[in-house]
Amino acid sequence: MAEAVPLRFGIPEPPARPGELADFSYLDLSAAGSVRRPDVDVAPAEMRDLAYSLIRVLDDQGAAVGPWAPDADLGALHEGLRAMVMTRAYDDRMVTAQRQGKTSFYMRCTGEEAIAVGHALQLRPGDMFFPTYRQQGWLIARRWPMVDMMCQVFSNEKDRLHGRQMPIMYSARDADFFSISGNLGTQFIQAVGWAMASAINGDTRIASGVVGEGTTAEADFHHALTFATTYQAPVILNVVNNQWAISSFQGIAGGSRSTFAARGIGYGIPSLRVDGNDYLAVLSATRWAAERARSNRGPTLIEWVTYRAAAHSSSDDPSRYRPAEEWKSWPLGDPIERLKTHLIAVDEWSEQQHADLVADTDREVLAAAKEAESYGTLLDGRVASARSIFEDVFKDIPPHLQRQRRQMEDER
Amino acid sequence: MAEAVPLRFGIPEPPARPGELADFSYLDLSAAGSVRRPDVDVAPAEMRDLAYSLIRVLDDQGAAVGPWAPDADLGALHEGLRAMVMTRAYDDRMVTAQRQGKTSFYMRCTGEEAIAVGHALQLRPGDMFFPTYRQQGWLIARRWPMVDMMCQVFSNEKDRLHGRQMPIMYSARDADFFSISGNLGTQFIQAVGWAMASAINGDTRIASGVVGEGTTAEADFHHALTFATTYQAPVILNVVNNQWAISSFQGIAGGSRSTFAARGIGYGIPSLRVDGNDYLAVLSATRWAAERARSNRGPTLIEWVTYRAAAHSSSDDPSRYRPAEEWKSWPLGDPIERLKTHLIAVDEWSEQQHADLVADTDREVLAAAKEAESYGTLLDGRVASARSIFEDVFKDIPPHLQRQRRQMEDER
Amino acid sequence: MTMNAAIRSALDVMMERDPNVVVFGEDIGYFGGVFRCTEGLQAKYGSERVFDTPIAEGGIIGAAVGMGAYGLRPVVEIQFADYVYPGLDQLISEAARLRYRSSAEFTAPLTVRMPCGGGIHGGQTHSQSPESLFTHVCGLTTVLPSNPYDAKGLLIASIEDDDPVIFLEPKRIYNGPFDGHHDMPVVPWSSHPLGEVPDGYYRVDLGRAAVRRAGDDVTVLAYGTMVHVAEAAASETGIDAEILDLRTLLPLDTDAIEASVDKTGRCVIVHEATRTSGFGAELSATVQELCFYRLEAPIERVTGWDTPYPHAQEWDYFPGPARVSAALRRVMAG
Amino acid sequence: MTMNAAIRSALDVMMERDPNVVVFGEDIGYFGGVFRCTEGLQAKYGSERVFDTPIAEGGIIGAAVGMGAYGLRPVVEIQFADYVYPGLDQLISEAARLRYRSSAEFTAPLTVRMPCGGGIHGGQTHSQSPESLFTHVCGLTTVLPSNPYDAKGLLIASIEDDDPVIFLEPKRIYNGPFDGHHDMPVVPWSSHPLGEVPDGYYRVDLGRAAVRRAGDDVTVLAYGTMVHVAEAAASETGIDAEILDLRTLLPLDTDAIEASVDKTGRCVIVHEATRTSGFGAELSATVQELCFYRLEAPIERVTGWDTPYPHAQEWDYFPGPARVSAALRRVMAG
Ligand SMILES: Cc1ncc(C[n+]2csc(CCOP(=O)(O)OP(=O)(O)O)c2C)c(N)n1
Ligand SMILES: Cc1ncc(C[n+]2csc(CCOP(=O)(O)OP(=O)(O)O)c2C)c(N)n1
Ligand SMILES: [Mg+2]
Ligand SMILES: [Mg+2]
Repeated sequence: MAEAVPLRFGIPEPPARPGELADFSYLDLSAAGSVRRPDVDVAPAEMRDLAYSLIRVLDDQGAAVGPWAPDADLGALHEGLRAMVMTRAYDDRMVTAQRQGKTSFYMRCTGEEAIAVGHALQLRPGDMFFPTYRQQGWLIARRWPMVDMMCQVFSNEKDRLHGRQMPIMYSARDADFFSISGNLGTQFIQAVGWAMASAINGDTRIASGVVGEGTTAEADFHHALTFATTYQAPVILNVVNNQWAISSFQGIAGGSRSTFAARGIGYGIPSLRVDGNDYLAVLSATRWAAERARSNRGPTLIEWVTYRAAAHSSSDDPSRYRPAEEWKSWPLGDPIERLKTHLIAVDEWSEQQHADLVADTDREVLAAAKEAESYGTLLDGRVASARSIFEDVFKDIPPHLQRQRRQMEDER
Repeated sequence: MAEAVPLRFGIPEPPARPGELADFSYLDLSAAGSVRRPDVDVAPAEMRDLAYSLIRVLDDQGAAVGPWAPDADLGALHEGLRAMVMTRAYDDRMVTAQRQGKTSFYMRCTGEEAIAVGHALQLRPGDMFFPTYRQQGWLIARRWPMVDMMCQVFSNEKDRLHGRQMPIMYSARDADFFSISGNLGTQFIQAVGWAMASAINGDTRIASGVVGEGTTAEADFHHALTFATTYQAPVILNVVNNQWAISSFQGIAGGSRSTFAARGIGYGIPSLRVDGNDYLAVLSATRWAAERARSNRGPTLIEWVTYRAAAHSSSDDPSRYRPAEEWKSWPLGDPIERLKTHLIAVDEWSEQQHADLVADTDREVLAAAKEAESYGTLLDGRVASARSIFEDVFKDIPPHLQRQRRQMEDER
Repeated sequence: MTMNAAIRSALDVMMERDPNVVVFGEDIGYFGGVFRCTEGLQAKYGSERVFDTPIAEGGIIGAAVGMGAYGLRPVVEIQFADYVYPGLDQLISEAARLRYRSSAEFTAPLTVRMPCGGGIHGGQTHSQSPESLFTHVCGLTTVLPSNPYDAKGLLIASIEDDDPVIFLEPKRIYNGPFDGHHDMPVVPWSSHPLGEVPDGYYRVDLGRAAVRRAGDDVTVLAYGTMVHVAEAAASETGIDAEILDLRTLLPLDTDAIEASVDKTGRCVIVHEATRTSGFGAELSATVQELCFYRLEAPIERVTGWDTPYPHAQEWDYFPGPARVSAALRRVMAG
Repeated sequence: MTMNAAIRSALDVMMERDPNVVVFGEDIGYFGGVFRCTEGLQAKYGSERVFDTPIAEGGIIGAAVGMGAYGLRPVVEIQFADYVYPGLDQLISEAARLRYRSSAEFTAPLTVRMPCGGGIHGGQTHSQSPESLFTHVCGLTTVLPSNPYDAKGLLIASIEDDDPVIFLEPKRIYNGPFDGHHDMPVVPWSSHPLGEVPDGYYRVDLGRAAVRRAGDDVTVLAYGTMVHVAEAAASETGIDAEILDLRTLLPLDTDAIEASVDKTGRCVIVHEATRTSGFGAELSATVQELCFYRLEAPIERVTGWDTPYPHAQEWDYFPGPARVSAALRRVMAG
């Protein structure tokens, strides 16, 4: 037995801090088209390699290559491009509004648009999505009224959530979009529970849940995988690995020792590691997982490899903890640019058409913002009534809350 | 995309219920000696197969075969045999005492003795063990006073824990044995924290934590693996898979879809699946993991495959949920019998010596029980004073607890 | 009928009436639960509606929230209330606030059953009474019955409630109305009027207390096992106490409390949980807010001590008849 | 000095004095914490003593318990008190009971820091005040300072304490003594006497309240942000209130409370947490137990409503000077 040496404490450090050169050499990439596509009825044990490779469809020239290239009709791709462009325009507008004090807080998803958008357009109406705060792309892809999104952000009189929730904590049942929680990870096991219920009822609808890579450390992640495998729940378990959790890089969540996709292996859950900035890969991987779920083959875990290009939130300043230019050297590029390049490469799109699309979406977003602001913002204080804060604590307002409401009104 | 079929809810069922024939065909076994033994500095990615095979040293004839056969000196083996026999005799005695009402509760470890005993004799004094309630073998192997163990079980005047804790919830710092919690799993992340502290201090002592396979579903299991891999803590993470969690077979914890050893893979933690009823395999695997930890190579996960031969506890009746005879057809046998057979096979032991050992340990245990009972049992109510229940809530008794203690005494 | 049989009957009735009711938890399926409260249900309703779960209280409650959002009515069992803590985040942050934060787009109509209380030599991890924690969380209804009849009617009402309900079951009285005299032979429910339980469907409304003993001298506020302890103390002291069995802690039946204390002018509060910030604190604060000018003596709290529940000395910890009697005498003297 | 600077200073002083003190939590290392309370500490003491953790509050507290058992003194940060629930099991079942269940063979000398309270438009998941939950758990000490001077001295005392301490930091007053008038310009700590903080080591003992304003008419029991709100209400109503800043909720300074209420005969309790089973309930119960015969009016509780903390209407939720003043007037009229 080795002689006793002093033990050392290890803490993973990100490759680069402010002032240093960005370095993504730690990322294991695969060439576009190089990863095999097993049938959906493959035994989990026969596909463990897919948790370590990276499924990519679009090559650097924008060509769709390899077994994961989806036979997506082009209409779907244009729809996806529109939604991604719109999502970015929406984020830009809301960040401006936040700076103007029209809302207290905002979170963008810049660089990650392909995941929520592709997922939204690939899953079926009725399937339930359990999102994080960075999946606004789903609502936009499903054409949920943008004015309603903004009214929630402005907490104004038309906010469907009556100003109760922080900005961006949307709830949109009519878009199959579950109420966002401010508590990380809780929705992951809820998605599994929802899927279990659907199976118990002999329904045909599946569920999909999302967490960030940092949130994989929470208990709910483990509960979700345990319950999903035990009951073979029809659910897609998405881990959006955007490399950062506020100031903590993915190594703090254990990412330096394995992929997050590989977490699924130990539970016997088929797991894919996918280029999240490759819109075609998103469609294709989502379709594969959804088909497994729908055909009673159980859960699939998908790690989406992407990068959080913007600040964590309007309260955050990433230049304090990572190189300001890191995003520029991100090897997987910008999902919008990459889909655009693809569509141009296959002669289905042009720079001009793209410029028009951007201009149109900007106009649409501006118009929506004008309307939403006309219903009030935090600035002008036209918010839901104080009375309403006593509603929906319970289905009916119990006596003690009625007394408290009366007291509130008396003591104004 | 497949047509929508009704979803089905899946619940894993054990192979046999009461009245049915025991069936362990679900177990993946490997022949003794057939599993390779990588060097301790192997990269985790290079040894994933060891999470799916089963490390075994003793073959059916009791010969020690293969690369995992330890160069254990025979004295150590006799010591281990003694401790296992003693542990079983201790359990027998305490179960009788419980039936006689001398204590309120008891839990035996029958069939699992090799794990705690081998672990205790392989790790070094000063290493800290974070046990479950089924590791009494550690205390006996470390020759912690059996009378003290019994006094705790009897909650009598000499109980070091002053009758506060349920029977078998020992605490034995002087035997490197952490206070047992009634809450499953909590000690697993604590073991990792202890190991992190040892590394922070540049100490040379490592930690070892245990959970049952059922308890792997708790959050603390996930936290332990996440923290252990992130900080490369010098810790051994043991999962005792005795096939049952009260009435729930291991499939309910996800065991039908993968091994529990494989849980470590996704965290990048080297993982071994080991025959827990093979004393030599226990020594050898423990040594391998301890050497990794001591040499700053980080954590190791070990799944010990064994069988809970007895009832879950004195409150349990397993004939309600599993075949009464299941234990008889357990393919990995009885750890005591197997070590005895080995020692006889190598001419270091005889049936006569074994019979003498059993008789001696029975006598020792009986003597200890007599002495312990002379200090009181729950029957005669000679328990720690009521006053003492106010001590150790805090280091010093705060005013409100002093008031409450006075009131208790006034209102008697 | 015993109290666990009454609970089983309530589950049976509701599974029969409502296909959306599903029951799950640790060891509750084939085995029927460590306290037998689900015995026979899996055989009758199948393992899709009655099933075992992994040992993960947070997973159990989290999955139940998702099932509730889907439209089922999960009734889950936490094996002991002492083990609910890993599930508290899903209860507090999710179940209790889902209706509010989604403006009723999504709700969590779950019932979380858990045995609570001591007196069975369970030590600190099989004896706890965490009810006051739940009452501090807006959005949760907290119920704690004292007898089989109420247990069944309240559990049915809890399952039918469209919001999360915490349903605590004092395990010491599963088999009989224990009055704190642990040295006496166990009295079976069959010899107690409230052990008479109809087979079919009936409700006991949430939010309503019951007068167990009418009296003029002092009001005793109690729930669960302590109702029986209070009854013993009243008869042993001969003090004409009015004993209110609160049954639902939140929403609290303040009208019944106010009416009784206005009549008696005195109040003793009894619970098994530790004293500081126990539910007795809320009760005491409420009583003096409602009845200040009628009070003739300080309100007393008789509770478990502020220590973990000890194993060997549990009868020194348990607030039995002697301690309740002492408080009654003090309050009458006050 | 601001309150977060005072907290940083306390950590700095203790890391300097005691090599066993380690500090960890989410984003507290290189970045220095979302409220900057650990800024510069990693650079000064190295990443072995100041480090980021995975996002797992249960893991953070569980690891801290193990480190404490080893012999370190962990000081961990929970990013917001609203996120402590995943760690409650390790706090309640383990940290709080380890000394007891092992008869002092093992202890858990940890300090768990967490920002609490609202007033920063944080909505229901960045505004909570869960202090009463901790006070119900025997074995935990609960501290909640109202100013930089106390924050530093109490944090040092908490770190030196050999048992687990919950240290809540009202985030609304990190930068200034906020009195509830949210429409007024922010007052900096530099203009407040208790913003004067010595650089070196000093303790403010646990378990001692402080009189912030001496008065004869009514006793106000408050802590954290509410101390400043109470001071505003007193000056605005002209009522001669004696304002007690409790500072430590458990163990509670009942002597100071009793002395003051015996003098004034009236009591108003103020906290930001929801009302039912909030710590105000324990305070009210305690006051009437200690001072019943001296009370001339009902004890009043001014608290947050029993709803989640709303985002847009937070000033309708927050118990500001207007509500405290109304209570003071009622109690004086009573
Ligand atoms: C239970 C809980 N703990 C901590 C936080 C504070 N917090 C909000 S976002 C965040 C980082 C999450 O990172 P990740 O999961 O990677 O998602 P991303 O922001 O990168 O999309 C943290 C720590 C929280 N909201 N909930
Ligand atoms: C947090 C928690 N939940 C539930 C229980 C009740 N319980 C005690 S032992 C047990 C089964 C544990 O099974 P396993 O982990 O396989 O260990 P084994 O008993 O087989 O050694 C359960 C559910 C508990 N003690 N703590
Ligand atoms: Mg992230
Ligand atoms: Mg087991």
